[in-house]
Amino acid sequence: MVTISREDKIGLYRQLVLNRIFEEKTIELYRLEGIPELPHSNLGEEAIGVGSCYGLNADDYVVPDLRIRPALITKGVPLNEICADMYGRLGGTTNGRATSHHMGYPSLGVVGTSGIIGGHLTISAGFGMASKIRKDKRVTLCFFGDGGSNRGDFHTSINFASLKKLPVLYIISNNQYAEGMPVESHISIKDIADRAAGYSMPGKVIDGNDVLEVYREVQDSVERARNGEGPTLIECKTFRLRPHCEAHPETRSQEELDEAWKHDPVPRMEKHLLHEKILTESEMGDIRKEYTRQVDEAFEFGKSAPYPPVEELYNSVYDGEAEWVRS
Amino acid sequence: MVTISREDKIGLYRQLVLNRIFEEKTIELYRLEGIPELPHSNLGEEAIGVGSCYGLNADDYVVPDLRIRPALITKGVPLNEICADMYGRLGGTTNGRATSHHMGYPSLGVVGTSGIIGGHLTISAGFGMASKIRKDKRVTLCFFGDGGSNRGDFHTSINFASLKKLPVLYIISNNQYAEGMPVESHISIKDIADRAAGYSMPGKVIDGNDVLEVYREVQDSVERARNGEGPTLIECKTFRLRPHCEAHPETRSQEELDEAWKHDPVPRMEKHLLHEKILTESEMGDIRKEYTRQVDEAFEFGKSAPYPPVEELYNSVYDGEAEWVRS
Amino acid sequence: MREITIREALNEALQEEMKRDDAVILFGEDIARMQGAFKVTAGLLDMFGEDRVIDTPLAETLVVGGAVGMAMAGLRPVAELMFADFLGIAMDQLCNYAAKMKYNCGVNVPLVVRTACGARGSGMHHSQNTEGWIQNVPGLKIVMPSTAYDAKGLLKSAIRDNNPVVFFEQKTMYGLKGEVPEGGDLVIPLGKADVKRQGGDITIIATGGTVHEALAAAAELEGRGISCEVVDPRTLLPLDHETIIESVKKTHNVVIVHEAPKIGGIGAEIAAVIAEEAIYELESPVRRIGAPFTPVPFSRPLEKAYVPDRERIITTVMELLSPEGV
Amino acid sequence: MREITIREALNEALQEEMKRDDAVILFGEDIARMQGAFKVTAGLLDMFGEDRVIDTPLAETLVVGGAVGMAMAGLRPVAELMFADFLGIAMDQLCNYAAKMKYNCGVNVPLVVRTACGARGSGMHHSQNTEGWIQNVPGLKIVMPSTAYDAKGLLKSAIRDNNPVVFFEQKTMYGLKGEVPEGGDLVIPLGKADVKRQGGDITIIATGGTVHEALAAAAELEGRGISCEVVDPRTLLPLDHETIIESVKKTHNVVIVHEAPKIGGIGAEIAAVIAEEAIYELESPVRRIGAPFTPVPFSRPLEKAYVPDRERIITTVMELLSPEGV
Ligand SMILES: Cc1ncc(C[n+]2csc(CCOP(=O)(O)OP(=O)(O)O)c2C)c(N)n1
Ligand SMILES: Cc1ncc(C[n+]2csc(CCOP(=O)(O)OP(=O)(O)O)c2C)c(N)n1
Ligand SMILES: [Mg+2]
Ligand SMILES: [Mg+2]
Repeated sequence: MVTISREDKIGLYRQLVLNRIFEEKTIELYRLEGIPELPHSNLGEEAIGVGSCYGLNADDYVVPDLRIRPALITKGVPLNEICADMYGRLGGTTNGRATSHHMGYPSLGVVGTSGIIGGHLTISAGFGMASKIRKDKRVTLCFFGDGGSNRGDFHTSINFASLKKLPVLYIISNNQYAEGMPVESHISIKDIADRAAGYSMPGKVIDGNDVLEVYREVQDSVERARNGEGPTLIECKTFRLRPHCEAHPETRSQEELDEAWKHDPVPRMEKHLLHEKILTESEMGDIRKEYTRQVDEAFEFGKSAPYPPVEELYNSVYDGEAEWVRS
Repeated sequence: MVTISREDKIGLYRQLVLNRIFEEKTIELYRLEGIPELPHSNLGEEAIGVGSCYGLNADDYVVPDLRIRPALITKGVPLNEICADMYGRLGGTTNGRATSHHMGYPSLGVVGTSGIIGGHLTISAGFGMASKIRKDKRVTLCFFGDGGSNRGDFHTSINFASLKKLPVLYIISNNQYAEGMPVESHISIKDIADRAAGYSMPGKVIDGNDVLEVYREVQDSVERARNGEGPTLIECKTFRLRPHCEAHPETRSQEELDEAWKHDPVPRMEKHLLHEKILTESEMGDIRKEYTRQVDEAFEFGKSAPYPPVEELYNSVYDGEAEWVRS
Repeated sequence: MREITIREALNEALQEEMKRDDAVILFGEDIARMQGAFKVTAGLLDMFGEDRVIDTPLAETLVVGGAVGMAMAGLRPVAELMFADFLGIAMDQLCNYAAKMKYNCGVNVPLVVRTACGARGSGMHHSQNTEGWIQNVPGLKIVMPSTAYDAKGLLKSAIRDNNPVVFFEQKTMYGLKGEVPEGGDLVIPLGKADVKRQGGDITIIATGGTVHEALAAAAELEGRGISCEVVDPRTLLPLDHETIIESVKKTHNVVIVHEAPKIGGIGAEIAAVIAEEAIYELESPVRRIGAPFTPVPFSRPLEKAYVPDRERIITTVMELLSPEGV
Repeated sequence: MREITIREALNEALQEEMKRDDAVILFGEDIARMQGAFKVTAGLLDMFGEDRVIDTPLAETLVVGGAVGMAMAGLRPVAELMFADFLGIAMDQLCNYAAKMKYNCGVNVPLVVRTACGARGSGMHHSQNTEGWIQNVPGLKIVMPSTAYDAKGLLKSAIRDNNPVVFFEQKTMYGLKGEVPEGGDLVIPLGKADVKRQGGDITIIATGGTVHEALAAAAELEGRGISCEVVDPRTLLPLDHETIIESVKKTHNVVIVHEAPKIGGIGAEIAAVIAEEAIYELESPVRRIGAPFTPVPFSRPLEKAYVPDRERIITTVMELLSPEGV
């Protein structure tokens, strides 16, 4: 098992804080003045994306789903570009053609995905296969939720990945809900990771709110994958602290939410750092301040960037000239 | 566990013989003079369809795949109609519109399926759900192969069936091949039935060449299903003794085939009946003769029935008048 | 007359049919407890219980495949695909199963697949009009209503129809109000177009949300002395040739409008039918207005430019009727 | 010149492109050891090894989805869907992923999906022409060759194209021979139609297998004094308007033929384009010939009646050109 250095603990913490501030800002702005891209908040689930991606190589692939923005930010996607995409402005990754929800960032190995949940599981097997063919030692991290794990692509993808010993990690954020459906109402087994056994591959259930555990377990499986030993299914137990999206009302009980807040990954990591005397309260305050400024600036950038010209609509449908898309 | 009466053993044996003769005749006729519907032989796999369907109620549902004709014949589908469908003639179930491969026979609970393998798994969950809603105590038997189990519908269907405790049996004929692919090259686990554990439902691996075992195990799970205890995944190990279809050459080794023939379910059952003194050699000879005549007559019927008039092409696309299908 | 929203009209249709016939059940993601992403199934769980309003896991192959099985078993399921974009996941179950089983074995598949279509600020994966994906599939019917009245009457017919019907609901229109009589049994036959406005100079054939753009354009053009007839096919499969051809014979000019991309859309079929059956009646070329051949863009100004609107209809009509220049 | 079958032409194209570019890999069910259901990939496993000719499990979502991933990762996969009927299973991966990822994130998806289409005695689930299912999907290209020469040149182009291309191979034609030069680098640009026969009285626009029916009809009609031009679009998306319109301007009459059902097929788009761009050129109504709106029947006489053939083309041409009666 990986041991984690002081520096890395600080690094992980910084990412947690950055992502938390980004989420809080998103929620606040949406409530105050709206954001064109409807936020689906990952508040409380940050440790999964952060812990998974913190130790990756620059060229490792990350195949995200809707609620795993922390993976992207940890991979290094610039906040400004995310914000510009959220507002449909120039300066983002697609000049307003697409939302930030399923953005790709090829130079950082971030694979663009689809709002149609679950299709990216077979896509991930393709990335793994490409790495196997090219022997490029890259690993692919495929992120999805408990709900997404119900698509048939789960079955077809992990069967193939296990057969071919592909360097793919399937990382589930089991946040106990898929929209309004509690997990026990849509999945016929308690631990989704137990399904791995049916594919002759390792499955692990881990505490998705413990960024150190996520980091260690993912790193462990990454090493396995890089060594050609094949895929792993990692189920991170967590909790969706916000409604499915910011436009929805909260339908769950206050008790349930109160209980869940007790496991908030951010204070938990703070307690650890204080206890280990790695950071002081005031250093943590400085980090929060630093990121609050950065996040504010990013949103300012996104909000005030110009809208794309209508011409942009016709770009990037096809590679090469395609006048006819104007039809 | 069910005990099997002498009469039922004879009944099971008779079905085995009937199906074996039907297959042999099909193969012979195809070789000698061709048959419009390309045969995909179940030779050597008869015990699965026979053992599964022998004890069903008349109104139980059977959702077949391509190679499970013995299930249909055991359910009671008339041979004449099967043959007429194989030849695309009048007198079959669809007057030539469709092949016998995916025929339905509603009055016997036989559900029409698709040549696009695996789609019938979610359909089966629908039948199970209908029975649950209507509390009609029917069970649904869904048949598929090792290859078919790789469609995503496997995952989505059994998850739902287990969640809702649907009265559905998922019965796999694992005949070691999907076209040219040996099972270990396309499935990442030795026993497919082990996947059931990942859905909190029972999975059993049984000897698919032992008609008595198939009968007992299926009956056992049928009872469970009828009692509202939910689905079972039953993997019947068997072997495809013929090439994928009669138009293909044999690509496997003679040793492999010789070994497989040793487990032929028909002589195996004969040995049992002789040993238990349930039937004599000569009584078995009589049964064979009886069915040889019946099968010959059925093929005669199929071959000599008239072709449908071209008008038939436009029928049964829609319920109700639909002149416009002629477009 | 009483005015209700399309959402309410659909909800009433479901309610009435569920009361009329125990075999009608609802099946889909988040339709029971959450009442559907667009609240069309509001209240129905309480009214009819868990056995008739059934939540499914996130698995569209199951939503459609399971519903097909129930339909073949004799129920009359109304499946909900949360977004029309998800049709691609369940195309096999819909096009190779539902659409073909009657031909295969004589069994009816009385299935309705309701789904929400159209652009509304959500980007390429939650905005498509996918009726064009299935217009070449024998065995299916396709319905796309544009008013509360039609929505109610057509959904009730679709549920009673013994064939698989895909029912497209434009998501921008759920809140649109229109007259719907209280009580009675409002049933509108499938396969019948509706003339939404009478006119003499040009026929605008429009579907779904664009019907209202066409009506707005017609009102505006009236002021410029051009009298537009607006025809809403309502059922896209089968298409009502008679009403379309009759209108073209009356006006001698035609514009076809839909929100899906123009190339390969339902407008192609409509244009082809006119070119086959009424070509000598035309005094100007057929013109189609559809979205450009691009995914649906997210950014507001791009989406606005993408979706065909009254301005484009007006410009096109003017070009056609005064070819020397608008 | 040397004559080879379409099967051989496709095999040569794959071989040449695999030699030229290591990134080209093949992916599909039974394509390696078994060399494909129609033997198009014969010999390629031996030549290029297991890392480039890859057998997959029976899972079309994986065949297409996996190939999309490889393409996004920079390979140039050629996926094989054993039958075009199976497109429905993988529509999400194809239409919502492959087709949209460039718009979504700027990444090219240089993917070819080869698939066998058309009726050949196998019944409704192994006989369909499903190009109509995807003609309304921005981001895709669609190719359908009719000769060995075109098959080779178009497949090589499709592989080099940076966009997802769906390549339909009519299964009745795999054994059809045609002239293909030995050696050289035969590349035919996508998006260019081919005039397969020059003529002055009427244009027959035909695709895939029906091209040969059109040519046979044209030969027969020649004897009756009618000179037919036969245009093969070859690429259905994007469609070559120029060649089509030019031919219509020359002959002033047009028949469109394809094997898919007429309603909502690619012929609708072609007819619409003509009705938009060349209506004043026409001396007779546009006519489409396609299959009836039924699943593909199994029985021989029914299948024969189903598939559009030279007789129907001849009758239609005669009706159009001598409207007083044939
Ligand atoms: C294929 C598909 N089905 C349904 C939806 C609608 N939808 C969006 S998010 C969501 C819930 C997903 O649940 P889960 O995978 O657990 O992710 P979470 O939202 O909990 O992060 C659903 C049903 C979708 N986008 N795609
Ligand atoms: C969806 C789909 N993919 C591929 C095929 C082509 N095909 C027909 S039978 C077959 C093998 C099926 O294997 P299995 O399910 O094990 O059944 P078996 O043939 O061994 O009885 C294949 C690949 C098909 N008909 N449908
Ligand atoms: Mg969840
Ligand atoms: Mg098999």
